[in-house]
Amino acid sequence: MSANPSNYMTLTFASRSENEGFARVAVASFVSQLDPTLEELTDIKTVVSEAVTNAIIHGYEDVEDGEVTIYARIEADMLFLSVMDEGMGIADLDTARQPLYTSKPELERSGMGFTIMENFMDEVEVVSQVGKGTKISMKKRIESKKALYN
Amino acid sequence: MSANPSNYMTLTFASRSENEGFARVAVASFVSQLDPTLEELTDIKTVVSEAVTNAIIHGYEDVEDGEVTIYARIEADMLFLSVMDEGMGIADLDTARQPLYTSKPELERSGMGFTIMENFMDEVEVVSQVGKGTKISMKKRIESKKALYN
Amino acid sequence: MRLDVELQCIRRTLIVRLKGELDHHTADSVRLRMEEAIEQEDIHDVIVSLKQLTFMDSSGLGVMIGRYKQITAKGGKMIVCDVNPAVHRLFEMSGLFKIVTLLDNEEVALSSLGVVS
Amino acid sequence: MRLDVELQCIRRTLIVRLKGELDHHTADSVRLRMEEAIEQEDIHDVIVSLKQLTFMDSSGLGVMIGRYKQITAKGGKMIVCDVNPAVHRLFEMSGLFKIVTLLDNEEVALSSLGVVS
Ligand SMILES: Nc1ncnc2c1ncn2[C@@H]1O[C@H](COP(=O)(O)OP(=O)(O)O)[C@@H](O)[C@H]1O
Ligand SMILES: Nc1ncnc2c1ncn2[C@@H]1O[C@H](COP(=O)(O)OP(=O)(O)O)[C@@H](O)[C@H]1O
Repeated sequence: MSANPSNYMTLTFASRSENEGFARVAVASFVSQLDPTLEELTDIKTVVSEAVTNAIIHGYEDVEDGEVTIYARIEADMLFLSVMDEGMGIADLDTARQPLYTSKPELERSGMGFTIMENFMDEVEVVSQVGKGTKISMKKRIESKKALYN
Repeated sequence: MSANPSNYMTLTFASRSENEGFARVAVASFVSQLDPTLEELTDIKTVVSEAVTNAIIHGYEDVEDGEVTIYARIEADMLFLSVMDEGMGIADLDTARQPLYTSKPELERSGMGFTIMENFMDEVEVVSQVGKGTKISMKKRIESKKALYN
Repeated sequence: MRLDVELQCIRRTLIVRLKGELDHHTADSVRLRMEEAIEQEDIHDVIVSLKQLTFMDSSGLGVMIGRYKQITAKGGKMIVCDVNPAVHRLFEMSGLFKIVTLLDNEEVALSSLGVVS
Repeated sequence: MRLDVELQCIRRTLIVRLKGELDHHTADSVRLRMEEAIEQEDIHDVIVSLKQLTFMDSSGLGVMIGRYKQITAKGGKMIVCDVNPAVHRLFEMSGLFKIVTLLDNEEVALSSLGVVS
């Protein structure tokens, strides 16, 4: 039942908001083989939700024919997670990553997406090119519940 | 909340048995936007489990560096589901699809995988090439719970 | 993934109970339902109960901030209650807990507003 | 995805309670635990309780058929109880319900074997 090194999955889906919940569940189910705590699992679901939502509303501006790709890999107790879109990209990354900054206040965005990703993951790297798309690559060490009880 | 026509997802993962449960959960979560009954959801989970297990133990003979791909598409109330591997393929499809036939009795296989897929789905098509791999394509109409209550 | 919104008025206080998952996909319907209810002339304060909320992300924060602005523009207050630890962390991270009052449960929230239920 | 196997012996009857998901991934451990227990000289019959089984596929059928053969080779019986509708359909489809006795619950199964618990 224990996780051997290097299991992975790639998930691609239409840029539709009804897939946000599905994406969270899929990643959480994949990560559950690391036996994460409930808090870790919630963190990961939240991070997936933030990145996928951003791809859908910012990357593709709510047009449903785009594609969002999630890549997840487990190596020992490390989770590597990326979320990619081929949408409009981000011109100014420094501004975008600032807490409370949002380019869409009219949609009642809170501007907290990147801040949440940075708080819940150990590392967050953003690569983006205007007109080409955005890739968020993240890492998180999972403190297995097993370690607590054994 | 209702499912517009043509939402889809593609899921690729390592041919490891610990991914069987994950694959079931991911597909079930995707399909849940059609608001299936519990029985329909269980049928679909079972079918995913059968096809993915076959890819892993027959297609790749339990070698973990293969890849299994699931493609799911929703069009109105129809679910289109395929499970693919690039494993050893099936030489004699007619024999393989017979109830209780298994090429691996020593692993206590029941030989019921294909029969279950055929029973739980409306259509099952198998395309396989020895040395190239196998693709199972299935269809199922989901009788939405909504239809029952509205 | 679904979200149910339950609305109840007690005197001039609107109680909103959110049940399910609050994300970008469900945020719109929550916003619309709450917006409309808060617009009612006799509504002065809002209590949002998150007791049965199973998931929330920053899209949910956006809805909360939006409703906070709406009710304070009317001179009212917004109280959020039954906040689970995960949602609590989001409130802290965004600074929302500094402007919105967080209380244990509906009863405490109601009596803090001077409403006897 | 996990599966727990609980074993209990009452007289010469082995009770096996499966909890969780029985698929190809978990089948091996179930097979090994049951095989070993059935091999014990004083075990004559087996009752398998599926009350807390949340998922089963044809890999589970394989394990059941294997254990059925093992216990009948010893001259014993296998009874499966608390079978949910989904698993029941699998048993029907495979013809397993013709050879394995399906009963409502452990109590009924025990008394059908003449064991008073
Ligand atoms: N995938 C993306 N594609 C294009 N722009 C993005 C993407 N992700 C984030 N952004 C930009 O970064 C800004 C900040 O993102 P975030 O912190 O998640 O806040 P919010 O989503 O609430 O606006 C967004 O407003 C948007 O301008
Ligand atoms: N993906 C696959 N790749 C290669 N062979 C397969 C595949 N799926 C099924 N088979 C062949 O078809 C047979 C019947 O499959 P199935 O009905 O699922 O029974 P079982 O898995 O219990 O053997 C298998 O024993 C195997 O020989």
